[in-house]
Amino acid sequence: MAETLDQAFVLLKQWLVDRFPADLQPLLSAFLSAAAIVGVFAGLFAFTTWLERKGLARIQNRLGPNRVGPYGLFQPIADGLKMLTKEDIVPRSADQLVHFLAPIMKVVPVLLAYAVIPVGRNMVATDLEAGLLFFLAVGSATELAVFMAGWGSHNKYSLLGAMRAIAQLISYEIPLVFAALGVVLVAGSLSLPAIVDSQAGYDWGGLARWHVFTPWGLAGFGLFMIAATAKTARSPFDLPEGESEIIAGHMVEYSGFKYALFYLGEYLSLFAISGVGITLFLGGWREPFSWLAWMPSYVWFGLKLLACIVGFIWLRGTMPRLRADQLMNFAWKFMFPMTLVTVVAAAAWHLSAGWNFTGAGLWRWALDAAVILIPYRLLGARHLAPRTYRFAD
Amino acid sequence: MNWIVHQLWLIPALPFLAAGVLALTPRRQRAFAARLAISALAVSLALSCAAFVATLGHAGTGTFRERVNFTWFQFGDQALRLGWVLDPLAAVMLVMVSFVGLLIFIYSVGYMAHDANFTRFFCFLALFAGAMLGLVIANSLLLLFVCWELVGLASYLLIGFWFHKPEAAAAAKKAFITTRIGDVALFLGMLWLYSAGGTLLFYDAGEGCLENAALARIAGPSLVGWGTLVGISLLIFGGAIGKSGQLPLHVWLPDAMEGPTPVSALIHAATMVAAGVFLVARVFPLMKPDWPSLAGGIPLAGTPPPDATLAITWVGAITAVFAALIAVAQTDIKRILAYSTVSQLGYMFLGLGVGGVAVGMFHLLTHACFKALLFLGAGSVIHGCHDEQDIRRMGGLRRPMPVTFATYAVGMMALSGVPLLFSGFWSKDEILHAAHGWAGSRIPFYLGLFGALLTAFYMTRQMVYVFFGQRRAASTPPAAASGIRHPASGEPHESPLVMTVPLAILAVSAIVLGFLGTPAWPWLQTYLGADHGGSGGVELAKLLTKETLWLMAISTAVVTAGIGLAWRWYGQRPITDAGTPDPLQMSFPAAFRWLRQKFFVDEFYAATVIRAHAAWARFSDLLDAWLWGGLVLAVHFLTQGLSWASRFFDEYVVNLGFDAACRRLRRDGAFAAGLSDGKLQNYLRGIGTAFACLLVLLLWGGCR
Amino acid sequence: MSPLERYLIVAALLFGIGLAGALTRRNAILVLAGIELMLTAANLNFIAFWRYGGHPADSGTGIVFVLFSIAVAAAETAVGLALIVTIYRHRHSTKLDEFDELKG
Amino acid sequence: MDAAFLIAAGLTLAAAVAAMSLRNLIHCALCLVVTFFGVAALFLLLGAEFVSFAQVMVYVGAIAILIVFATLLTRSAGVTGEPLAFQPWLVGLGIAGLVVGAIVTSVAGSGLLPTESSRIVAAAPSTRELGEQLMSTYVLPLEVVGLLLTAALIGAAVLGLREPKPSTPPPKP
Amino acid sequence: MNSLPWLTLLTLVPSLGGLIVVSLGERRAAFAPRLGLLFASLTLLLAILLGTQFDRTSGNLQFVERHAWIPTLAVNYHLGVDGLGLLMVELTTLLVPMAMLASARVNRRAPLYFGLMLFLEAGLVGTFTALNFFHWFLFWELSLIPAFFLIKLWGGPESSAAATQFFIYTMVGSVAMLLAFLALFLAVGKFDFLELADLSRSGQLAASLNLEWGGHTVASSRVATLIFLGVLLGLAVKVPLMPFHTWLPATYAEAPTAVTMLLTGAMSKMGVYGFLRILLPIFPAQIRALETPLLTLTVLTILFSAAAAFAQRDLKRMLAYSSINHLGYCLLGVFAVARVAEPSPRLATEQAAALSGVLLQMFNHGLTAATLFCFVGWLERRSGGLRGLNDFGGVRQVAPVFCGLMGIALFSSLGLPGLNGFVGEFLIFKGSFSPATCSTVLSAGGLLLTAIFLLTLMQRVFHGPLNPRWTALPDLTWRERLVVAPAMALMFLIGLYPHALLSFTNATVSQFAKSLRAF
Repeated sequence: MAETLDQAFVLLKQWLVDRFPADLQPLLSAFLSAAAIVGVFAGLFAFTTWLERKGLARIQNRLGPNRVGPYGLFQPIADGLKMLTKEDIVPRSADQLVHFLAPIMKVVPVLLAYAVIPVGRNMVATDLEAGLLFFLAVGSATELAVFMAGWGSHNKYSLLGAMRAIAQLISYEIPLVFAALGVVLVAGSLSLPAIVDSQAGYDWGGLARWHVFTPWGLAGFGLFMIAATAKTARSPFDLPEGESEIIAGHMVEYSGFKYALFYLGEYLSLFAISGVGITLFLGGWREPFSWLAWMPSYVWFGLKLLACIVGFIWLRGTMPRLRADQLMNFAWKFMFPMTLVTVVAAAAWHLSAGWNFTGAGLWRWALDAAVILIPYRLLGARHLAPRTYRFAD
Repeated sequence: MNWIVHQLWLIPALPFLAAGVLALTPRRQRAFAARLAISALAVSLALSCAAFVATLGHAGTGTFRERVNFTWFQFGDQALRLGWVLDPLAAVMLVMVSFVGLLIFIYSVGYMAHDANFTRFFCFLALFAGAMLGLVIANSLLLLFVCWELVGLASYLLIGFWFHKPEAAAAAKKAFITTRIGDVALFLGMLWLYSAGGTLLFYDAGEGCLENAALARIAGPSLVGWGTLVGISLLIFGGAIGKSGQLPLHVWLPDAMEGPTPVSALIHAATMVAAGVFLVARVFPLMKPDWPSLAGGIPLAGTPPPDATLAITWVGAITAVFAALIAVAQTDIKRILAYSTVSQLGYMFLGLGVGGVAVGMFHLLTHACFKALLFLGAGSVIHGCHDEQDIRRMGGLRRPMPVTFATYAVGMMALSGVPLLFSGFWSKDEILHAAHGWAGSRIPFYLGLFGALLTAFYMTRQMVYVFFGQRRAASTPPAAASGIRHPASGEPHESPLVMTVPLAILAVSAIVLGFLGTPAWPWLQTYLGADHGGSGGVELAKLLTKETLWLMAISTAVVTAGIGLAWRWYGQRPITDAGTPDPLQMSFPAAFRWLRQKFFVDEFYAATVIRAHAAWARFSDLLDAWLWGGLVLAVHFLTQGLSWASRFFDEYVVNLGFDAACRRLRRDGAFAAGLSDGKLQNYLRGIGTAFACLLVLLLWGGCR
Repeated sequence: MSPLERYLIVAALLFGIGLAGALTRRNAILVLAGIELMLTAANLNFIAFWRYGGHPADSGTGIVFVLFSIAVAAAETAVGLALIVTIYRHRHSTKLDEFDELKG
Repeated sequence: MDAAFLIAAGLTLAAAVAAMSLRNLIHCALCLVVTFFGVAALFLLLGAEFVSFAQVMVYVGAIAILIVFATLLTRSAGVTGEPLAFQPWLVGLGIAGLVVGAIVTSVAGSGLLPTESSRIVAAAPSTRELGEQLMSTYVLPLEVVGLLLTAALIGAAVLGLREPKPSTPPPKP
Repeated sequence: MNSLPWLTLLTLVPSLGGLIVVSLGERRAAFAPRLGLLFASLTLLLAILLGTQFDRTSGNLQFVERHAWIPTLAVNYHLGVDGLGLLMVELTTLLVPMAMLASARVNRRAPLYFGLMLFLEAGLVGTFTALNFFHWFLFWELSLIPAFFLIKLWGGPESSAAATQFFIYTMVGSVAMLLAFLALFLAVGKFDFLELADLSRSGQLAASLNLEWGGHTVASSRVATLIFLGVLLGLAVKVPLMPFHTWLPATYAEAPTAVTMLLTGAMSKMGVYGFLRILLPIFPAQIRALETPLLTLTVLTILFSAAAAFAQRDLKRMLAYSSINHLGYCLLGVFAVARVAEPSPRLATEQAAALSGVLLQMFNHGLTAATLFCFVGWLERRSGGLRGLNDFGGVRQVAPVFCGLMGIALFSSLGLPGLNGFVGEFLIFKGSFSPATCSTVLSAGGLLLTAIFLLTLMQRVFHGPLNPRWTALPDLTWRERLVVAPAMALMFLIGLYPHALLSFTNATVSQFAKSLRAF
């Protein structure tokens, strides 16, 4: 029963596909997956906008949306309608084509990225062997979209925002990749389903063998999530769109549906990167304890995703924005070396897997923690010392 | 096996333990220190007596010899074994050392009563006693060597006990280094023995190095092997020379008198210096191997080739006379005794060389008693005279110090060999008897006689100076810088009981001990395993053989002559003033100068050996500073020079030609340079064209 | 036309386009871009030969070579562009034909 | 298959032509991106999945962005009246044509290339095998490339540093 | 790898500790000594644990860690210890905390100082555990750098020159050794000591050293000799052997006391260790061929250094020469061992004795010399920088405990039975006597010379009338007594019960001797 429930969607899709002639079947299968992804995540997007507004309101001691529907639940629908009906304004001096293509360029790669994320047992659109690489490659197209938007709008703020954004995205892409590298090293594969499989099994009587439960995994997860926050330009790394400085950055000249597309793209990439983070460190769709195995895999994935989203919202509500030089220093002087260290720590963990003497587990833990904590202490002591102020000269 | 054999290790271990405890004892625990040391040695004495008794039953029936061997450590897959042995030789030494030692310990309580480092003193004494006892029971040359070095250390520490006196510090160093010269020889001998014989154990069920199997293995039936044996023996004897102050290395012993008097008595008269004699006695099978049994029936030369006893005899005889001569002219009460000790040790070696173990050991035992007695007496005198050591400033002490006088007189007569009653007579006579019968030469015998004459002479001289005549104290007593604090009284006084009682006991034993080895009842000789052909009972007839009587008569005459001569010169005309020159000096000024200056041996060494060593050191240092350091510098300069030359060559030879070529090249180059106009894309075009041309050429040029 | 030839010709054309750009454009950045195109064309050749022409024994050589090539291209672009930017700071121009200090 | 190839190749070539010929440098850069995507697609068609993704990541994610940045930093995006081409541009074009002609003729005329019938389908190595090869057979080149990249990183950073101003005394507060 | 990587940990702990201590910075400099000591003690603890886990019955290498590292260059990460390595590791880890305690009053840049100490320890431990030339050499050089800076920055007035001399000397030696090993690698393609030794034993090494030079074939034995000389130079400078020793007195005298303790206690052992680990197993034939000059140099080393020590007026220089002298005995043992070729059981005993003696002597000398330098350092501190032979006198009156304990160390140094020095020297001499009689007899003279200058030292410094300048010289404090207490205890322990130490090396020695004879 539980198994059927777990595989409900897989079976459903199989059943549907089997109705059609064999020639069409691959195409149809892909189409169905894509449709499911678009449908589910667009819905999630709508829900998340509501959740975010509600959550922020709670944090800021306000009420948030409360007029449309119960608890303002229909607010996203109202917003969507408003967006669609708004006038689509294109500045005269803008580069028309580029300006038009930018939002598309933003959304399409993000949707592509979902193709490799396993959202449940046997629930991945395509299992690419180099899936993680695919995800990262596709993710790098975002930068291009940002640039196109910024440059195409022919607006000073747009361009400034775009440049800031690109600098940030490139800088944080490296820690992101390196944080993921540790997992790849341990799992021995770039395929995301394989990475999920590498976290199968239980330790200490029922605790899942997720990577986050190791010293390097914990550090890697933290670093990955920080880098993800920066990659998706969310607070406290939301400099590219800092309202008080450069209005909305590269999106300043957009309105209506195009703006909505950007908005959609941002949230979708947030989900996607959270999904990858979950897959890499939190065991993907796997349950945390052996006695919870009865719940369907996609539910676990959804729960984790939701937890991540809530985390992001919480973060946004509590953290002030960074300064540009702090952002860069943080990326290059802390994140980058630390992610390198996690790779080393992961390697140490991997190499010490064969230990089998008494107390090996503890030793392994101590060693790995030492490999991480000592550089952390050193980096922290040097670079995060009391801040120095530099003035324009 | 007897229980005592197994527990024999306790005898040295107890004093060692006491020394260890005392090393950690605070300085003010004086009573505890004395009690601990004395009781430890007392128990050792009791055990020694038990051991002695254990050996007695077998006397005469063959040698009693029990040993316990154990593994000290392993190196590689080999084991190094040590052990201890109980035989008559060890047993009498044990009793002697612990007995004399105990008395001297007790005596020291009085003598050192006022010293600040009292505790330390007993610590060192106990260390010495332990090491000496360990030396005696050692069944391995290595263990013997270990203890040998440790007694050396104790001697060093005790000579330098008043280390604030520069002379004491220097004397301590001199003692250690001089004996170490001998020790190096002993060390090498030990190594040689080890590699030739494969073991250092003396007795090991037939496999020990003193037993015939090993000796045969070393010697082999050849003269080379015999040479090896003699070489080893001589090296070991070298160690004995150093420790026992024999001729070339005797210089340290008189200087060692800088130590406290009980130390002189114990270490530098009775026990440690005799360790050399004991060593030779212990390895006597090596020193005088049984030639026929080693030759293994192979007909070699009929008479055995010379062995190490030859050297021992001569060294002993010459030292005996040499040191006695020096003693004649000395004025320091302890130095006279020190030279006397050297001389008497020479007698012992002479005895060993000509007569074997028993003869030498007999004299060793008697000498230990009466020389300890003399030293302690001298200590009592010094004590009573407030640290005065110059005999010229004493005199007339027999009245204020009657006990000391009486006991000292016993000791003096024993040493001089006054006939019949005193032990020295019997033991010295035994030596002379053996020397007389020695096949090698008659000269050692005559030397021995001359030495006996001198001994009697200088001892009488000393007695007269110290106890007879009148007091000749200097107006100002010498500064009491030695750390000893006496109650301030100007007049000499008798020493306390704790000092005089040991004197008395020693005096008794100095007399009694002689009767253990008279020709009439050679108990000791039999006990030690010498073949005297006697039955073991008292045979007065032996005393009355013609030869014995004759020899006794000669030695009596000699002794009488010595005493008489000295009395004539010193006793009849009382010396009244400390500044009066010695009568002997007035008669033979040149000879006396030589004797007073100890034949200038120290000066000779200072001018040769010590200076050579200093020069060698200086040379080494300079070699470092100039030759090797200079070589480094030279390499440095060489490198610099080479680089300079290379630069010169480059600049003026190579470059000159190149310059010409370059000028031409530059002219040509200017034209070529015109072709490159700096426009990047022109170059690119060139490359592209060239590539296309090349391709065309390759495709159609027939380059298959 | 075999598949391999098709790819080779596409690569040749790509190379030619890159070359043409590098030869004709004045802007240094575009010249660099042309060079990138040429490199990419070469990479395409490698992959094509790996796919169709290769020896089965060394299954990864072509790919590995391309990976290295990509890395080298990245390094080259980074340094090249940095140079261009530096030159621009001094000369306020990116026209290649204006840089001819090195002429003989 | 054929259609896919034609689309990809056409897109690539067309975008390449555009990239090399457009006036606006930003447009050129964007077209370059399309070209790179096209090549990546060709790689995919050839079964080199890993290389394809790497191509996208490096060329699109890094190189194209760098080019765009450089364009903006050197202010060469603006369209000016100056001639775009290096004169005489026809010569350059001619040489390029010559090279292409030579290559194409040689490719088309070569008998050495494996034909379709004799083609060998190379067993595509998995990513893991690729990694293992990189770490064993090609470890030395890998190290060298790492070194090269480090050197390029440092070099580019040094070049990009603001040059120190000629020493002027610091302003007095 | 199925157990804890002890040896990696042993090098890792001090290196990490060094990093941490260095990063303390000036503001928290006060923690540096304590933290440094903590890490050094941790290492010592590890080393002791290592000793308890060590299988004494086996002469094989233990705790072996072996991973391929750079297969192209035949470089493996290969660690392991036998009795020899273990002994050295224990010695090093013992001396470092002692040296740290002895240098508690460093007031300039303490974090750097203690960090460098820890790095030095890591380098030393690494050298003593490495079995592949590549990282062995890495550690070998790595230990040089902290030592250089320690001498230069915290040393006496001439320390800069001394440090440079030290560095250049050892560097020249190292370069020679590196070249030699590269030549070896080119010939046989191996860097691993064990594999090289195997090749050497089977004769393949000699066979593959043929060299074509301009049409001439150079005999392989010549090439081998050349290579051997290169390695020898590197090791001889470190030990040092006679003509390469002039760096040592200056360096020891100028270095801060604690560093001198480590230099003499542990670093000089690297040379002898190299002789045992590299030269003897790989080049026995060459040693045998050059036996006479080598032994001559050794004897000269012993005699000259002992004599030169007597000529010194600076206590540290005196002890430095005494150090050379003592290591000369080690070399005597090593060369004597090499001379034994035929498998006679009698000579097997000699070999075992000499090898055991060399190992023991290494340990003993490290212990004793370090302790002595420690004492001299304390004396220097008490006298405000004076350490001339004639600057003192009668010190024993005011500082009896000091003199007593230092006296024990001095007597240990001159080889008094009952203390540790004797056993080692006895075994060396015992083992060398048969194979190299003449050299041994001459070297025995060194025993005498040693006694002379050490006793002179005692006479001038401890004894005689008290120099009025030092009436207020403080005696040893309890802290200082505790510092030397373990060393003192070990001196007595080894002197009385050498089995405690030899039991670790016996199996190694047997196996080593056997393999050498099998050559």
